[in-house]
Amino acid sequence: MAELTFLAALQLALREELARDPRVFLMGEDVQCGVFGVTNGLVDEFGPARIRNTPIAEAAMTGVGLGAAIAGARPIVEIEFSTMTYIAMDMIVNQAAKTRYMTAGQATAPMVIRTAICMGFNAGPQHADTPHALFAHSAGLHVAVPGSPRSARGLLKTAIRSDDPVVFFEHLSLGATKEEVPEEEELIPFGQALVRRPGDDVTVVAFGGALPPVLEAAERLAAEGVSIEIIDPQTIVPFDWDAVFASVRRTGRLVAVDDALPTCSMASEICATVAGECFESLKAAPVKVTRPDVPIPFSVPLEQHVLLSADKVVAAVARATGRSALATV
Amino acid sequence: MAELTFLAALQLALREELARDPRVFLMGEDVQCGVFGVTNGLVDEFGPARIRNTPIAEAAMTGVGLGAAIAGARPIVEIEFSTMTYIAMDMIVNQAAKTRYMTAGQATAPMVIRTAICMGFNAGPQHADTPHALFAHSAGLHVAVPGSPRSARGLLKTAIRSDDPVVFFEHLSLGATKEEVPEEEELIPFGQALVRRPGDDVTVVAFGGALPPVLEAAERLAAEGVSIEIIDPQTIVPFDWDAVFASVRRTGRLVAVDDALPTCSMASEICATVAGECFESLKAAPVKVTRPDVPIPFSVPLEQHVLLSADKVVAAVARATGRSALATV
Amino acid sequence: MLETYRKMVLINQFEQAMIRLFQDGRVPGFTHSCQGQEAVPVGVCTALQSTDRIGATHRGHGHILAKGANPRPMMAEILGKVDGYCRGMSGELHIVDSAVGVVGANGIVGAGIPIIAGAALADLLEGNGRVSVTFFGDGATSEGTFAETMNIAANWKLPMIFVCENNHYAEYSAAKDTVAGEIWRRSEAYGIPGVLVDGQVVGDVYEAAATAVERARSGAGPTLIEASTYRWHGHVYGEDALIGTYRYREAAEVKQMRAERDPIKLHREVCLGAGIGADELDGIDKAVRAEVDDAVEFALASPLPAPEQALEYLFA
Amino acid sequence: MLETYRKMVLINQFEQAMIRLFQDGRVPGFTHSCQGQEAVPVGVCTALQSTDRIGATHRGHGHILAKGANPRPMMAEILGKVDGYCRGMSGELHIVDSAVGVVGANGIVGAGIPIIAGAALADLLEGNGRVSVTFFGDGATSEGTFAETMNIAANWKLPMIFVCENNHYAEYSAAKDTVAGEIWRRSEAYGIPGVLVDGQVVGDVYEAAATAVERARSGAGPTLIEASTYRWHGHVYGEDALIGTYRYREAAEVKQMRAERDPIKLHREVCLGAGIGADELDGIDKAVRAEVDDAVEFALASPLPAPEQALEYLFA
Ligand SMILES: Cc1ncc(C[n+]2csc(CCOP(=O)(O)OP(=O)(O)O)c2C)c(N)n1
Ligand SMILES: Cc1ncc(C[n+]2csc(CCOP(=O)(O)OP(=O)(O)O)c2C)c(N)n1
Ligand SMILES: [Mg+2]
Ligand SMILES: [Mg+2]
Repeated sequence: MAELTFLAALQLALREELARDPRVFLMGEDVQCGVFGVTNGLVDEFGPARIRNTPIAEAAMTGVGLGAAIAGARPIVEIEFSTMTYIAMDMIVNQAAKTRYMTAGQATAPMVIRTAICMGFNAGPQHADTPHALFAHSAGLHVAVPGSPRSARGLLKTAIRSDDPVVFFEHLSLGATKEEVPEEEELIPFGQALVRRPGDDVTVVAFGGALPPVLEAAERLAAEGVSIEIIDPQTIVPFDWDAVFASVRRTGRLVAVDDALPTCSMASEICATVAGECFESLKAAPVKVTRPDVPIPFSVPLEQHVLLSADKVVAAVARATGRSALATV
Repeated sequence: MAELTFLAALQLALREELARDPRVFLMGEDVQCGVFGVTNGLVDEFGPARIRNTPIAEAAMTGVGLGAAIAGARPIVEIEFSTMTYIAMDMIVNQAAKTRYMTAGQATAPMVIRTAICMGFNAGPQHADTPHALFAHSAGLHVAVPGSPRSARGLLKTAIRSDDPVVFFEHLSLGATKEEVPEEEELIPFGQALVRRPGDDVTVVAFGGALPPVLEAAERLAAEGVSIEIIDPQTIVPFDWDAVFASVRRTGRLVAVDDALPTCSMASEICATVAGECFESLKAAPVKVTRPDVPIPFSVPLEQHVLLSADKVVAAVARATGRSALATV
Repeated sequence: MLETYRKMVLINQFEQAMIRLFQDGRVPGFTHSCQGQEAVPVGVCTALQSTDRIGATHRGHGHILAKGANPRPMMAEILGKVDGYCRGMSGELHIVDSAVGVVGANGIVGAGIPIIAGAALADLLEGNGRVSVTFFGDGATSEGTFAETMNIAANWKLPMIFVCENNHYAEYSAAKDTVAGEIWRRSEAYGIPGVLVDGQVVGDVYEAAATAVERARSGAGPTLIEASTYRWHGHVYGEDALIGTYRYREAAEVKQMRAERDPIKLHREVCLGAGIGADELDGIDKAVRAEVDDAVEFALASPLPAPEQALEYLFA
Repeated sequence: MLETYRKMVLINQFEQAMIRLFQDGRVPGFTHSCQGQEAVPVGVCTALQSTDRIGATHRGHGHILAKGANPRPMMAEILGKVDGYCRGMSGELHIVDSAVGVVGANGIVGAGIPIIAGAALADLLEGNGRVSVTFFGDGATSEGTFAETMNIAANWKLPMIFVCENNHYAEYSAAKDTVAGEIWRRSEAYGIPGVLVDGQVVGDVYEAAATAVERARSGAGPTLIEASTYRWHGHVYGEDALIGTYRYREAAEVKQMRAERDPIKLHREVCLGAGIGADELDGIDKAVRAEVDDAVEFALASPLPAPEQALEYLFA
């Protein structure tokens, strides 16, 4: 076991997989430099052919990744910021996601699209979206949103070995978080939730960048005698519904937390599905916690106002245990 | 009153607004021709400067529309098929949607993005998506999904006069549907639901291309003594929650129908929000009806298998009145 | 030369049969005929090896047949049958035969261009000597993917060829109204050689392609070939049902092109001029007709897929 | 000539002040300095009228100041204050002053290009004689929007100018490794004239811009200007904190450029050579310093926006 940061854990996964399989290569803008501290130094080990700087052309570069995947390589395409996946949207949801389906399995698209979520750094409205719901909505993609260093390393390795396209979100707000990561190889299967904290009173589902405020809220709630169970699905497609249902059937209460926009969010999906499947077990209305329905503004008090916080999670848990109205806090 | 088809009603709205306001213009691939029967002939009335054929470049053309809107024009950008909005995704969700917010109101983006949904015509997997949830998720856009000729005309006129960007979906499956449309001008406000059919037993929310199977199901259910209330929100952003809540509080049962993919769909959003707000009123689990989680396949039996149908709606209503498990039928 | 002739006739006959089936109401959806353009895919693919790769467009039957696909599963796919190349999942827009090097067939204009570049990159990384060809229309040159991919391919000296089939129309718009300047000159500024060829003359297409293949295989990088061509039929077959009385090209233009610039007729003359007997060519026509008839029979006899197949193949 | 000098000094002084504030920890997020590139926006905007329009990039302080924006609300925006142009909603990447013709300032590389073309289209439709300028970097030429927009602008003869600020680096990559060929030649194939100018010589930039403005205003269509320039600072100020020991350009290169190719120094020489006294220029320097000090004071004194303002301005 070594204690690694989230960013170092991601780099470890890349290094291990690049070393293991010569078909794996990494491409993206300035990956040789490693803007966020994930890919830096890899070019010295694996050379510029496999750690490939690209022009600024997200659509074509994702298409190039897809074509390389179809032709037998294992590309990892880095799209610098999550908002730039929009430029490559056709390539992701209308091309890569449908390759296997449309060819009835003749062709597959074993590629990973890694992208950074940059909230809480005053990067302004055009650099800070959390578009994971867009990819979860579009059939044919796996969507991973690791919430800790060990998850990051184990999920990224699984993503690279997957024969299906994976969209992989890296929350920069978790960048310096530390966790013990096993020395030996660890592949974390997709669709397998982690109980980040066991509890009895309320099931709280949260993933990725939403975990730190939820974990903080759990401490504060515990001090007040409320015990929440934190379930981290790790991947939102596939989703470990069984884990969530089992917990809700025990606690009878659900808070779904998603640090994204509210409408058609994963928080909505979780509330809807639990309301459908665990209706009889629910003692109170499911509560959804998301950001308010605006982009991420720049200035410090503005950005802080819209970001998730332990306060908002505490309030939601209070509502789930008390009165039964859903609101995006 | 004149009876018009859905396509003719759309054309009427365009003609009226082009005649009313010289700042309004239409641009898109082959709009002078009018591939789906909406824009054909308009060039004879309004000339090629205002009915403007464009190169095949959805990203830039949407950007051009946005810039024209900021500069004081009222562009209507036609994106031929809904899947081609992916190519323009950055321009829609990261540019147009954020223009007003980012400039603190200095600039606005009064533009309409019209796009056709082409399901049920064996157009194959790359031409037939229903991506309205993607735009509903992204803050800053209005999203209209008319379900009948009168709605189409009245909503499109409102969209063109809106000072905010509107994504406007035109279901080709409704193309030949007929309805009485008032001779006089009619602007249908956004965020105002229509009760398409009153009823007492189950609230069924449905919009756009989902309406025909739901209306058919209503007839069949009525014959069996089950009375459903069909609520058509007309626009999904803004959404008329009050209308849905009021109906559910009366019926105690909800079926949310969305002819889209299941995860993070509007059907999920509706189930989640109703479960949150009307928990005490619900007599049974909310039921979600969507397409299965795959693209639209080509061959007739395959496409028919995944499309919505009255059968599937009937089964969902049965579930809502009987047992309490949610499933995407 | 005879094989070139045979392939062109095959594409033409195949599509004639498809159109008859379409008229009989047996083809679901739309059909995009490439009749009139047969010389371009055949000329290009004749310069390729079987392990080389291509990417087809929405007007792709010619590309796929020229690369060596089997008419039987092709026709079955067009009819949405279970013995189709894609088991009816995709239809005529997206026929893929991975075994003969078809990387993809794209319904999204311009989207195939970077995807083929990616195949070329994988081959370059593997050092297997393969060459990839991306076909696209005049209309596709307006999409950003075309320019983006030229820049990438030039930077990385990808072993690929950009083949623009300029049939002078994109749907119902003339290229002269929507495509600025000359297409073959677009690559120059990226340091990629660009050539313009008569796309109705299969020999000319072949020559240009052979030079480009040689260049790509030797590691010198990509080439852009613009082949000037023409389509006999509408954007989709039977387009009048969609566009009514709207006209984007003159009937006389079509008539003249068909009379004077039919690539198959032109190539037949060349063959005859080279001393090949008319009998021999007629024999090819006949054999092809039999092959196509067989494909039609096969496709008609093939069952429709089971409805539940719609839920398969999404994930590995 | 003096006004040109003043604007360049203003941009430079403004950014020096911004960097001091950044070092003091008063600037949230990142700052993209355009020091070293002052001659390009100033040369271009000097050729424009006040009603003409521009679109700025992520490295946009120079664009906006050159077009006539007020340093006070600019600096306030950079600090995220309520008196900023965008009331703190956007920050330094996206400063907009609609009143002086700034259509937008884009954080997404290449995205501003078609947006400015749209403004040009609106003006063309209105027949108001305005001209629009889109600024973008060398890196942005790799985005499809650049090519797409050239095609559109050429077809429609839009009254616009494409100004590429080629500072030879995009983030931490050299243009020679990612941008194939020569940028100014990219427009030729679309029938758009392309010119290369020394972006460190404000007079040269002005001349090229004036010719292009004249052309655009007369209805003859767009021009592409590539201005070769250089940035003194990192991609973002203090980039070493992000990229550690990685080096994408030589310190010696930066040093030499600063010594020999400083556009303000070069222009000062020109002014002196034209007989303007050093005193007069020093007076401008001093006045600008006072103006910038005032802007800093204003910005520091301005309050932060109320947190709830985050929920405003989304819809009209
Ligand atoms: C991105 C995109 N936009 C629009 C369409 C609709 N569409 C299908 S084919 C076509 C015209 C293509 O023209 P061209 O590239 O010249 O090919 P051709 O049909 O002439 O072979 C258009 C606009 C599409 N399929 N994809
Ligand atoms: C579409 C997009 N991709 C990537 C980025 C991240 N990014 C910001 S600036 C930049 C480099 C831009 O280079 P260039 O166009 O030369 O402008 P310069 O910074 O040199 O002024 C990149 C890659 C972005 N903002 N937008
Ligand atoms: Mg064409
Ligand atoms: Mg640059």
